[in-house]
Amino acid sequence: MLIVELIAQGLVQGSIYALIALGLTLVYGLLRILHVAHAALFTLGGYMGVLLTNQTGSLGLAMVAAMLVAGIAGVLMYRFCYEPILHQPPFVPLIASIGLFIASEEIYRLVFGAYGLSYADPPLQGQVAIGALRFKQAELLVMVGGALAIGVLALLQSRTRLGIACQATVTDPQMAESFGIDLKTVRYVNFFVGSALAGAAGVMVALLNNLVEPTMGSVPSYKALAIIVLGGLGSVPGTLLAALTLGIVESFGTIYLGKLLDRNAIAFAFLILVLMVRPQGLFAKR
Amino acid sequence: MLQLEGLGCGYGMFQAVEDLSLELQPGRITGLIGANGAGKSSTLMCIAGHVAMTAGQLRFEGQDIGQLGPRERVKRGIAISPEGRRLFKDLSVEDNLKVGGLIHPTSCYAQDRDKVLGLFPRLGERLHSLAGNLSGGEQQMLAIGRALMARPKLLMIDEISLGLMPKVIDLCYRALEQLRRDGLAVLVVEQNTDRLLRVADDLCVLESGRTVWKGKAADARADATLTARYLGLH
Amino acid sequence: MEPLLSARNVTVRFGGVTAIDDVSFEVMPGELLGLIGPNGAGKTTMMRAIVGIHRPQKGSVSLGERRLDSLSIDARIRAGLALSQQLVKPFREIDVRDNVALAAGAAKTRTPLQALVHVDRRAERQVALEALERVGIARLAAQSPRTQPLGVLKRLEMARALALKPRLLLLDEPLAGLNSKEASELAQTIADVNRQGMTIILIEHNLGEVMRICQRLVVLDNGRKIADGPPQATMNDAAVRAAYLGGDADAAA
Amino acid sequence: MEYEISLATAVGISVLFALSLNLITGFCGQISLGHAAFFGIGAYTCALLAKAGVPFFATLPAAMALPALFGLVVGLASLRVRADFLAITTMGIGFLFVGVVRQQDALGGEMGISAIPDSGLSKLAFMLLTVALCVLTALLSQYIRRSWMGQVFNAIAEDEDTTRVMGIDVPRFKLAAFAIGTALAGLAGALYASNLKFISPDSFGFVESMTVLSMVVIGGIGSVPGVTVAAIVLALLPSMFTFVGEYKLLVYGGLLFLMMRFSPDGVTGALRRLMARRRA
Amino acid sequence: DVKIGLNVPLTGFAAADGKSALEGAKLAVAQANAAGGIKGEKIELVVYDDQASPKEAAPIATKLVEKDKVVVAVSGSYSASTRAAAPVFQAAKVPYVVAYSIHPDVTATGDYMFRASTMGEVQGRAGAKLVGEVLKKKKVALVTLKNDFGQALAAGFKEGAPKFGIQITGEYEYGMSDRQFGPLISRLKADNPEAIYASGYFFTAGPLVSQLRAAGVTAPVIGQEGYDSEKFIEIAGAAAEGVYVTTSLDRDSASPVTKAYLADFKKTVGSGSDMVAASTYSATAIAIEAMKKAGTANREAIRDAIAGGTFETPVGKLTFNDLHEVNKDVQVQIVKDKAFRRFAVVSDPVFLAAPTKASLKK
Ligand SMILES: Nc1ncnc2c1ncn2[C@@H]1O[C@H](COP(=O)(O)OP(=O)(O)OP(=O)(O)O)[C@@H](O)[C@H]1O
Ligand SMILES: Nc1ncnc2c1ncn2[C@@H]1O[C@H](COP(=O)(O)OP(=O)(O)OP(=O)(O)O)[C@@H](O)[C@H]1O
Ligand SMILES: [Mg+2]
Ligand SMILES: [Mg+2]
Repeated sequence: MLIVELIAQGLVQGSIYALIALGLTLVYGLLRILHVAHAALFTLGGYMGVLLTNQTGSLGLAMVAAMLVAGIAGVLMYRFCYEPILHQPPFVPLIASIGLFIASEEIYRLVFGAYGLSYADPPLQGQVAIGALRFKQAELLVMVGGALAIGVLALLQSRTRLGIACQATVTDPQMAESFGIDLKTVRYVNFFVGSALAGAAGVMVALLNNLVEPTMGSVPSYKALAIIVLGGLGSVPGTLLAALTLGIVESFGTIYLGKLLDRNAIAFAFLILVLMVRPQGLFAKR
Repeated sequence: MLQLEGLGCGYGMFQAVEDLSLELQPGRITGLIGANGAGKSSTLMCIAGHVAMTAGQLRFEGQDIGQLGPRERVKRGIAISPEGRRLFKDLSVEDNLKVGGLIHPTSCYAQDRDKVLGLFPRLGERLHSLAGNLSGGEQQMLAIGRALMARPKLLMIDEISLGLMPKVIDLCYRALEQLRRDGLAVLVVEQNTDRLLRVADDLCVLESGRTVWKGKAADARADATLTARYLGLH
Repeated sequence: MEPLLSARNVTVRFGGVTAIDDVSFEVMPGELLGLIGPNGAGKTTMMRAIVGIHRPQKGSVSLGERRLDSLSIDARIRAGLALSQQLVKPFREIDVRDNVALAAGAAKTRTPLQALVHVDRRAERQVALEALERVGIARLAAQSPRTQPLGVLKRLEMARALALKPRLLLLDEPLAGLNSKEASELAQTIADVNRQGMTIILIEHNLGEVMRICQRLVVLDNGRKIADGPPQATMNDAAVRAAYLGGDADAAA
Repeated sequence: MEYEISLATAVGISVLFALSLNLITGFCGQISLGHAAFFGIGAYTCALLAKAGVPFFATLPAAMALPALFGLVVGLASLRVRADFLAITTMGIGFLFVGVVRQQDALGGEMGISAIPDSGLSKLAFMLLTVALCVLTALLSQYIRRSWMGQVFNAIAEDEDTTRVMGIDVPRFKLAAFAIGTALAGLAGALYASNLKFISPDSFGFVESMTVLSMVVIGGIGSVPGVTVAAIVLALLPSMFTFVGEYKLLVYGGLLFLMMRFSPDGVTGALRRLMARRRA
Repeated sequence: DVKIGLNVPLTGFAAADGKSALEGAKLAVAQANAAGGIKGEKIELVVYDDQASPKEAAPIATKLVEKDKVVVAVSGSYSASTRAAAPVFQAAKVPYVVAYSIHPDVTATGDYMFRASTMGEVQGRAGAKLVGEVLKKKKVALVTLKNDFGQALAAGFKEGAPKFGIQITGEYEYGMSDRQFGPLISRLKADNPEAIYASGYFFTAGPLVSQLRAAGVTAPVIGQEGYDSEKFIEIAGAAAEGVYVTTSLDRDSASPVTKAYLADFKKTVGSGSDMVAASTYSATAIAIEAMKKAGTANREAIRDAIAGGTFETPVGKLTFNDLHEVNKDVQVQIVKDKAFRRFAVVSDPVFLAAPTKASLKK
């Protein structure tokens, strides 16, 4: 029984990781940037979700708006922050991204206050019983939403010409252009979709915790990096599986290894262990 | 079809090609030769829109295309098989071909692909391998095949026979002759001048970015100084 | 006489593809061996298996008395192999001469400690200049490889291999990208190097030059060895002609 | 004057730490996002030994040897992973270090170690020692650069595969870079512990790793003077910016970003461009 | 001017508490200045942001001592940073009054250190007394925040538990950055405890309590001063009702000092005061009062004035023992109708005695 519950809890956590990591995978897959500031968009989504729900009373509306805002912010971030330094060695965008992330955490603190925000009347807090398991409605939303978003994306990526076009821009953007691929559009679309998903994850986490804080992005941002590596870099289904696996590993780890390692360390210990056995990641294509 | 007038191009301060005038016509194969560093690849990349044009004019089917980006150029019918092949290494052979045909409707794909595979059966056996894992020659075939997928009106091939075995070189040249019959304009860079002169209609010789000889390929062989100095023939 | 290099029953598979299938051959000291075959026959793979970039699933490779199979790439190079690759990869941050000098400094870069205590590199630069001279690009010694055209880079690659002073030199399509005049010059250089005592394996599609300078040919097709013998006789072999030569066979030969 | 001495000591420790990473990332091209872990191992070694009664100078060799040992292990592990995984793997090492130390009561756990015995040196002498070690490290770095080892590091940074084909034992050289770099990081950590007299796991986390990497990148990958200057500036930045009060991190983050955005090759690059313009 | 140094976390994860602390200190200084300062001299508060990080705190302390030359210093920060700053102040013989950091090392550093609140262990023992004696629950699950705050509380609770016949069914730890407690709660539920003693700050406790209730756990939750913020009630919402909190601020206090403080705070800052603000206010006020008594020239005299004085503060009447710890009652508040209300006062001069130099030696 405990085991089943732990697995269920792991899946909830894993779904959130998946939503966040997905955007990172898209960006990494496309531009090879370690986009730490992605987590800032996750936080932004959370704030938008809470503010708009409190204003309008409609979670659905807030969710759509949060995704839009995060998506647009992501595109702007790409356009003004990354595009000019794309041809630089990888740690240049990494440091820029970290600078951006630190600064944005502070901006949230200054704009929305240090104490964080909560839903005035948190929606989706009702209980649903599935067998002997009890879930919050919000938890179910997280799992279903995560699976759906990723399923659709995976299909898009592997089955459509746009997906192939995206991958072509990775190896040789110049040649991709020479075969009629519009680099700008491809990159904007990717940033928009990835960031919007992070925004959605932010709203959902806010639902689970009823709290958004300026620093809520820091833990997921680094863990999401671990996840995209586990998932084999750039593969959408790999990312989903890796995120869920990590969620479950953490769920058991906090209970059974908690005395040895803290939660972050468990995730990274798992990552390093996996890489030693499978240097190409858990679910890499090759 | 394509007119270059006083074309100049280069990298930053460095001028790779100067004052190049050339006319490429449908149904004709033009050869571009010259020693290492003469500026052949730069010319091709400039026509494709990747190297900055610093002087002159570029007209395709009567329209000035000098200001267009590479995307517009391929849509108008200019395709390139570049130096170094520059395949999409992490995509399969099939996906590379798909990208080649991206500007055309999906319905054209199967037909175009079969044409390419007919030309290079070896690629058919490797359809699902990653392009980066192909052998040198296979990569060259794929690069040419990918350019063909764009259904170009003007096809540019850099170092066409590089890394190919004699049998495949023959195949390639025979394919060029077929393309010529289909009315394409073809611009070929080739080190094996001897082989090139047997199919080319026109020839242009570059040295250090300047045109040193231009004319009918048939006349080139007759020109003794040319053969001795630039064509590297014995 | 003992062979310098012997490859025995080498098999290399990539997933489902068998790139080399049970191939054995030997190279005698002082020999210039041509390794030819259609595109995708497995020549490059064979070369890389000898150097250790690919690990054969089966078979073994020895250099003289020494079994190479358990050695890492760099250990094999230090044991006396040198490779000039099909795809050229110079170090772009240093000039042409220092690219070669780095290879010439093999004795000083054997271990980190040795590398740490040595600073002087005049001797290596001298060796580098000589190697560049040999392949005909000494005048470009101070240039950055970044902007050099392919033809120059091909020769740079070969100069680096020469500077290692190997017992066995492996050349993968060194003539590709050169015009006929340059190709024959470089082929002559290869022949000269060989005459001075260097053992060489040459992969090349330029059959004219191969026939001119090689003493023996090994032909691969589809991962298998289909012929092994003196150039003229091998080229007359029906199977080889069918696999390798197009309508142009006679012109090339 | 007193305050300036304390500041100079802190800055010196940062410079030493940054130079140690510069050896690994700047020279050998191996990106490390977990370098603070080695700084931490050095600090903990020094602190625990000092508490056990070992005199300060005797703790230093151990505080270098132990991180170097761990550095070798991490180096060995990192040899196995693909190049673009290395960043995340080393980042994981950083988290692992903090995560493990936190849970070990023997290492002071979450609470850290306080009341670390004094080095026995006066403030001024300690500062001079720190500065002297910085200068030595800078000289060593410059020497390595010029030696054959520096050549090989450059080659590895640019293209590992080709370096191997030239007969160079790439793994050993990488390990050497890790060992030297982590040993020096450990030395910096020991100075840190004995200067502050209090350490806790939080001081060796991801943020510290990133700060030191920023120093290297902003200084201009591989440039010893550049990295030194960047380390000095970035170490002073927080105290220079106390007047911005609660905007401190905003300014810091913003500067990191702007620096990378407008001068990606760091201070060295910016200077070079400035010189070029003046000459032109 | 007379300078008082203050280290607070204005940025980073603890920024929320830092902000409260700063407001408290500012209020104390403003009131003192309005009342004429110290013998006519104005008081200036020199504030630095320590991000609650020891790495930042030590240089800040050095700067306060060596550059700003403050007469006394106040910590409005967490234990980690306060512990790192303490040796610097001690070495420079600058009296350092610590508001709410609870680690024993602080006062153990030396004779210039003072703590204006109860140590973590003491509060933990008070928690045990509350659970065992007042609430009469015997099977308790321990949920501990893994930092010095949480661990000190847990240690105190475990120390006191046997005395009240409390059996600890299980101890669970979590990290400062955790907000998702699913696995922990699943496991805890299996123990079926009668009460849950859970340490944390409002930003961890809010999600923890709400997730506990959502998972169907109805056992009462006992928190500590870390919970003591209106924000806790906002985050946990309905789940906050009935949560007990051991703290130093009694919002229903009859003491005129406390009442006046609560009113003044509300007036100047706009929101209600929490424990952090009240403690930092108190610590600052103690420093000011000591300076009034001993003058500002002689730090030794100021130290003695603090050590020997009795101070009426919003968190109670404080005197310092030989270890410079205070003995005071522990307030128990309960959340009722979205507000903290007095529930009980735990007082036991022996059992809740602060450690002394003698007890520390043992
Ligand atoms: N990216 C670049 N930046 C600067 N200069 C370049 C660049 N690419 C090429 N060049 C220079 O431009 C000149 C022309 O080069 P190009 O590649 O066009 O020659 P090529 O005729 O194709 O030679 P090859 O036969 O060797 O391929 C050369 O001198 C080369 O050094
Ligand atoms: N890493 C790899 N993964 C999968 N397949 C590979 C890999 N490397 C080579 N191959 C396949 O093995 C076969 C032999 O390749 P190889 O490069 O050895 O051919 P080659 O004889 O050198 O041909 P060419 O003359 O065209 O250079 C090819 O079909 C190629 O696609
Ligand atoms: Mg070229
Ligand atoms: Mg090959």
